[in-house]
Amino acid sequence: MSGVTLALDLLLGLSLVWLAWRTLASPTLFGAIVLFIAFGLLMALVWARLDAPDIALAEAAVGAGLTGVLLLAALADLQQGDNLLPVREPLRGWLLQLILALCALGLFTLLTLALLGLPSPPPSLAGQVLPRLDGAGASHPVTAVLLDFRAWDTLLEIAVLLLAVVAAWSLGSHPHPNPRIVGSEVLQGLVRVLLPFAVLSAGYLVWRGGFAPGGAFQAGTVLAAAGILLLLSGLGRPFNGRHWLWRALLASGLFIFTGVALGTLLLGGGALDYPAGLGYGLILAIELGLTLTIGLTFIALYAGEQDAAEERE
Amino acid sequence: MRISLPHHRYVTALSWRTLLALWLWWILAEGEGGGWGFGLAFALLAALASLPLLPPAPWPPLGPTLRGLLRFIPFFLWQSLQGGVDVARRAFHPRLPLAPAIIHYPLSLAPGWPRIFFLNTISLLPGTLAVSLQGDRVQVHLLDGRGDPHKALRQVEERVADLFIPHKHAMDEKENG
Amino acid sequence: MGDWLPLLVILVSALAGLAIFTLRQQQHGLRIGLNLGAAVLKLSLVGVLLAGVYQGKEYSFSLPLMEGAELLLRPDPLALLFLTLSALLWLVTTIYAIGYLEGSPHRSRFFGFFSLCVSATAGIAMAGNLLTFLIFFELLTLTTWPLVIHRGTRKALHGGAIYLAYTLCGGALLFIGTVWLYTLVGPVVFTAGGALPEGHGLSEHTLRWIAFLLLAGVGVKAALVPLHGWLPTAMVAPAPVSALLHAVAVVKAGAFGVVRILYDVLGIALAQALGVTTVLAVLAALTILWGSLRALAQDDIKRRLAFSTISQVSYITLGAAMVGPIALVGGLVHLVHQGLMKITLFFCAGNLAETLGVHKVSELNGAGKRMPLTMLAFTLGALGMIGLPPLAGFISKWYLGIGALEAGQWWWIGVLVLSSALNAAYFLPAIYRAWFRPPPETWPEERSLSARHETSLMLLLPTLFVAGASLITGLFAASPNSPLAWAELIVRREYFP
Amino acid sequence: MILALLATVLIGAGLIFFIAGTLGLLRFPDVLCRIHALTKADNIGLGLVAAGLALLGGSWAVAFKLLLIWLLVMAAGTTAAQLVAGHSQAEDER
Amino acid sequence: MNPADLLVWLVLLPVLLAALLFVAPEGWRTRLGQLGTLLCASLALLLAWQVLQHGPISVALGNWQPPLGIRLHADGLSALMLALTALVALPLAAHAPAWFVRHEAAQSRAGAFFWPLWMFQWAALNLLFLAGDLFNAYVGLELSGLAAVALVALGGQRAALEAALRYLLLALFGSMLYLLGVALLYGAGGVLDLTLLGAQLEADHASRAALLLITLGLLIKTALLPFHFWLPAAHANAPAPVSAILSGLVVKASFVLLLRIWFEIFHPIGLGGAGEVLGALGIAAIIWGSLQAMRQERIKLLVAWSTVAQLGYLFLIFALAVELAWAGSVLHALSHGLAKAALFLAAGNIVLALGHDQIHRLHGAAGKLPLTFFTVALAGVSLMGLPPSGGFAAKWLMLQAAIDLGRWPYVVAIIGGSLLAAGYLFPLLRHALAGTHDPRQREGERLLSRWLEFPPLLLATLALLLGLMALLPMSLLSGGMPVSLR
Amino acid sequence: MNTLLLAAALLLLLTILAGLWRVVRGPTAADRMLAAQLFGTSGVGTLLLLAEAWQQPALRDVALIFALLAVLALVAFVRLRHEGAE
Amino acid sequence: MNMALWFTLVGAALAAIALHAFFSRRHPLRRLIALNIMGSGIFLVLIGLARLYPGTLPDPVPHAMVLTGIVVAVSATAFGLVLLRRLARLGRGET
Repeated sequence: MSGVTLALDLLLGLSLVWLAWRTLASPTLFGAIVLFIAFGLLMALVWARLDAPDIALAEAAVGAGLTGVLLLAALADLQQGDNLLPVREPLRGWLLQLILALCALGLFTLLTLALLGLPSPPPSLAGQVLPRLDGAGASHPVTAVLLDFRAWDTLLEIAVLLLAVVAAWSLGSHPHPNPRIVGSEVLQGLVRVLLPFAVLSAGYLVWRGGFAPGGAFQAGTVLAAAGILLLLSGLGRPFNGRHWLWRALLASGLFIFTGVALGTLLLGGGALDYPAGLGYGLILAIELGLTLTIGLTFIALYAGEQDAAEERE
Repeated sequence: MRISLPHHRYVTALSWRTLLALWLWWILAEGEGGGWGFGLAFALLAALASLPLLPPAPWPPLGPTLRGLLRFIPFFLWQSLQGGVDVARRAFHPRLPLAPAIIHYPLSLAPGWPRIFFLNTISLLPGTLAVSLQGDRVQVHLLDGRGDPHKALRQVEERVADLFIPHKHAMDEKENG
Repeated sequence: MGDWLPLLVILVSALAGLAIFTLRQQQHGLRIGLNLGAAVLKLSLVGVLLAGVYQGKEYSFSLPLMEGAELLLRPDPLALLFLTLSALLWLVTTIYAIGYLEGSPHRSRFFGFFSLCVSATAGIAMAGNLLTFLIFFELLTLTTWPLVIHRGTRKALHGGAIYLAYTLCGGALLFIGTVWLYTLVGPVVFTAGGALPEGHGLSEHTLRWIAFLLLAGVGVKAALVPLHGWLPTAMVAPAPVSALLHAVAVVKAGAFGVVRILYDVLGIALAQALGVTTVLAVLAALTILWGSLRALAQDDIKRRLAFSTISQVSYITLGAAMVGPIALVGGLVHLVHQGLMKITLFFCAGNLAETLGVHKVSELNGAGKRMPLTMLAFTLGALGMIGLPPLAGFISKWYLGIGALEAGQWWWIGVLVLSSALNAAYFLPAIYRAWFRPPPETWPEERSLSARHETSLMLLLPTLFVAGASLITGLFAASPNSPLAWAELIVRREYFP
Repeated sequence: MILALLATVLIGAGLIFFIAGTLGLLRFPDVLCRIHALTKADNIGLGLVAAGLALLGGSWAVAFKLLLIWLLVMAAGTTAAQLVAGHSQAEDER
Repeated sequence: MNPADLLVWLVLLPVLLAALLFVAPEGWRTRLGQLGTLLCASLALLLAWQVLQHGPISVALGNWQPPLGIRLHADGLSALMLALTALVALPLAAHAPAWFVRHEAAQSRAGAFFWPLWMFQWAALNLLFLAGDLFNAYVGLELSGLAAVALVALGGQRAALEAALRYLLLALFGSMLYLLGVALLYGAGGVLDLTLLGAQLEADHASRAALLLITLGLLIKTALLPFHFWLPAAHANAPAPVSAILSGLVVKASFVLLLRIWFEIFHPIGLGGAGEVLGALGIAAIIWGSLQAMRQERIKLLVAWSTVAQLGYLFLIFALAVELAWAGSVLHALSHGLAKAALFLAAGNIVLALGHDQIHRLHGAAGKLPLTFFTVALAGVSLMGLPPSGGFAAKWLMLQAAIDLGRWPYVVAIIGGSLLAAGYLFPLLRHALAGTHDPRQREGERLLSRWLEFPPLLLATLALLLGLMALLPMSLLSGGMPVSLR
Repeated sequence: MNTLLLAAALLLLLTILAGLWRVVRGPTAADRMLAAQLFGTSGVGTLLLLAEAWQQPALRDVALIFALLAVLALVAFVRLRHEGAE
Repeated sequence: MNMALWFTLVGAALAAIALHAFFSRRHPLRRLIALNIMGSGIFLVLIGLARLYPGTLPDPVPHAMVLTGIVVAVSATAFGLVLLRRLARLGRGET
């Protein structure tokens, strides 16, 4: 048992490092992206190994799926014709290379020393979380931390998410790169079946998040993946950001979350101090709003605001 | 002749699909109780989402018939197992017995789901891989072009056509006419 | 907070300046009104202050800025000596400048800064502690710089850059010295006999450094050799500005600062003990001689006057550094006298330049015939500078000489005599040319500014006024209301508090 | 016990197919052949492993879930195989 | 309203406004943004007043007390920085719409998107000033960084986008280092709350490594000398109102965080010579930034390099770790915030009015834009640290600290920095003052609207007045002085 | 049984890594794209095995997401690659 | 050696490799990837530390932190990529 586990751990760790190295050293951008996606998938296995299924879920959705698609979309745009993106040669000069290598080595040594010197067992907040789960709105510890004990972080994280969309749209429209219509029939057939199932899975993940690994983020990502597939297969069109309703939907998660925070504040309980008994319901409402927002956000980040004019073209 | 109002058709499809989705929900939840309200809501949502994507045909509500499916599944499983064994045999073989070839196979199946089913199926069967669809001809890649691929493909096409009864009739008419 | 009067004196010209900025070029009347109104108002306020202080009243205004650092305005007799001079000369110079700048661009800007500059000078005069002094000292730099480069020519810009480089560095030294002293002993409030508390426990070494920093800081503005380099190049400014720099504000602020630091910060006894006064006196003497020598070599009138200023202002420093009441009286009274005489000379130079286009000594031939009143004023000023009795300059030099003897440092008399001889050597040829040489057929660039008078009245009257003043202060030096009497009052406080 | 044995056999068989798939991926001469290997062998491999695990899972729901996942992978896999094949073909023809 | 609620409102209100502004039709955004600015600014000033009256205020979010929950904490430092942000925001709300309307190079959408982005930035700044939790601060840093990059990109031209991209990469890299440091600190201390961490941390490998990483990360964001290279391009190519925000406020946020982390967590356990290094880097930044500023030919680049130099002053506190220097440093942050915002807005006005910002082509521009150049001069006075500005008061305090400690190189650096600042600011004024009046312009004609000219003037005046009212911020500060400095 | 399942997972991981060699090597873009396919099936298999071995039902959900998202990556590969790339 | 500790060290190695790549490779796309890998390394350190906690369940606080971190990282990456695409389009003369 322990021998196999040990081998598994060693293999996972070493292959992770190897893959990271290959990814970053890949001679072509496309190769780097492909390997990065593989890296994300391997990461998910490592999270599973480290008893972090929530993160494994998130990594499977993001690292393996979304980031990859976003990177590929960017690559597609970059490689259309010759663009003048500032690409300089790799760092030249042995001295600079040496300094850089020393820096990297230094970071590794620093971290190793620090990590090996940590107190054992390390101090932690786990002892604080677990006894308070009864008073929290969710029985899954990670969800309780995310949406109750440290809900403030999550609220701001959603703000970051919306900010990313606002920021992306402020640059002007970026229609998703024209997909090539190869084998669309087969693909469309798949998407037609997959999409309803993705909606169902998203719901399942949200529901599950209340008491077990899962949650709004993973669910939202699944929705986003479904939406992007819809775009890629040519079945759907990007939404029109000029319409306020779309923007309102994009911001809905943040509205609900801030609404809850300010509502609890105005009711005199202190921000995000859920009234007794309402915790679960409020968290659920927040999670549903977040799922929608996250899903739409990533779609919007993939294929940005479409101008009405471009729509007509 | 059965007269069906469009909205009636949709309501029926929605109900069936919601039920199906609820069953899937139960599967996803690994049989755990609770969350049925939630499940119902999302099952309904999923069913709703499916309506524009898979517009309910007049009859039957799902493309393949149940009878067709029951006949098709064992065939499919057996064939794909064979496909796996075939590939595994070639992969393990020290001399790599391969003779790749590409053929163009004229399709007689109706466009839409029958063709999609066909393409997906042959991609899992021994030695064949659908590469692209060009009009009514499908480009098929063969691991070993030495047999009679057309015969095997014709067999599969018939099996798939069996799945879709109305379409089969359409095909028969086409052949007869 | 305390009394608002000192603050009001500063604000009058500051607010007037800010208001003038907003005026458009054509709002001529309003600008003149504001200018003169503010100048008159300020002069009268100063008059009230003067009367009050004369009666022994003490005014004080304070505004805490930081912990242990406050803005303190406390006009003492020494402050009023300088304040009165600057307020009076501001009025005169304003009138002169209105005439001088007739029709030139950016007048609103010019007069705005002009007023601000006088505010800063008033602040320097009334500063009650070292921090306040520093603040206004720096403000003076800032507000005079735009005036120096006002003409916008390449030369003007160059002069401005040099002016800034010198004065900002000086300000920086003063800044360090000030902070150092504040750090060591807390607020440095100007006190007769020295501001350092009893038993401050500072080493001589530290004190010498601080003294060096402070004196070098003010020394730049006082144009002490070797810190004088900015002054001749700053000559390119319009004549009223030169008058302001040389007679009213900048160099005076420097010389005034030397007196303040020697007497009210370090205390003269300590300064002497540290050897600071000796060094200062030697430097002053060198400056006096060197300035005169350089002046001798200049043909450009304003440049000649500039070097003369370098030399003359150091009389004040010398008087302060000789360590003796009588010498100090000489120095202080020279603050006023030099101001009056030098402003006369600059006004005259301005008149000549504006009316005849004469810029050089060699072009002065027969100027006395063309512009008798201007040249009369010039002669009065120049003779005063040389130290001819009974003109103002003589009084100063007399006191300085007696002071040297009293302090047992007779050798300074040699310096004085030599300097007077040099003064004569560079002023007399000009006077000679103006009165005794025939005028040329055409003047370099003659303009008719007035049909009836030799030049515009706005230029002529202020010139005559200051010339008269320098004559009167000399003639009536013994009267109880003369600058001399006031200087004696100050010295009595310093030496016999 | 028999169940466990059966499961072991199924999983073991599945693994063999996985190995075959990878071997094919490494050994086969061109892209299209490699796609054959990966798609078919791995699909069967996963199906067998899932079947083995379904026996161990001890609940119908889990078994169905495994089946669902397998079907999902299979549908995705065949679609993907055709897409990649089509893509590779298109690149070759240029 | 409960004073503790103010802290929450100060973060949530701008967030909510940002979302609303994003959703609102573009035509409504300016009015809504201005209204929102008024609200947020009043709240900030109200909080500052409350802190002045009653001392520091803390709130535990969701009523979960630290170590489990997250704490927001408003002490004197927070109150001052919040007030600074509000004071910059108010004139900006008047200036920015007018500027974007007139600026042709910025696309029309830039004006519309400015508001939501700026509100996000404001929320992030407020959060960073109030953060009592290390990880919460990380989220704040990311919020601030992303908003800042997007704001830079509003410039729209190639140079702006390139600068934005570079800024983004480095900002993210900085956040990564910071997060790594936080991870190590959590491993070593098991808590994320600043105060609690400070109480229980020991000087072991992990905490030293954490200090190093966090400091490096925040230095990149604050653009201290060797990490300054992203700043000039980003700040100079952004639209003027954005430059004002970035130079005046954003870089201060990471600095304030650094201050807190150093003096509340690490100072008690002793730092060895680390502070000296930062101080020396600060000196180097003053010198190098000023020298570069002197060499620039564009006003906005000059001003941006000046930011590099002025930021150097902030870091002297790490070497002169005494109360006076602390006060001086904070005062400098305040006065620089106001003056730099004024200067960038004025530079933007110059670009609008003249169509360029080449210093050598300014001939007599002061005649055309007297108010704008008066603003430049006033702001310059504060940057040079000349009396009676806020910059002067700050330098006074820093000098006192340096002299008190006998650190003469720092004395020279502080004073030398002023002179160097004069070396790049006066030539700018000189070009503007020199030269003759343009006859084509009618006397008294306004090239710029009042909405463009008065807001920067107000800011510059505030920077100047700060020197006369330095007691107010100092009395606020004395309440929140870190224990390690007292 | 657990050890067996873990060993199986280990083996699957090894096949994945071996397959990655092809991904790194190429030579064609299509070869690289197969990475997603490889993980889509072998990765899911590994996760399912681990879920059973460690009794973590959540890992089956991870596998589900794997399956869903691996398609996305692959589709994106194919659809977003333009002529002339690489 | 403890399993969790091993993975924290792997995280450290990832961070170091990514640091090297971030500065030695110049293409913005690569640098974004490097940042993401660095992020993964950091998250690994955090989760490893969480797993070091001696209990039946790992410490959930770092888990929550990492989830937040992932969202933030992906948002930033997505925005960076949009910026990159915008720049590329600008380079081609499109608007």
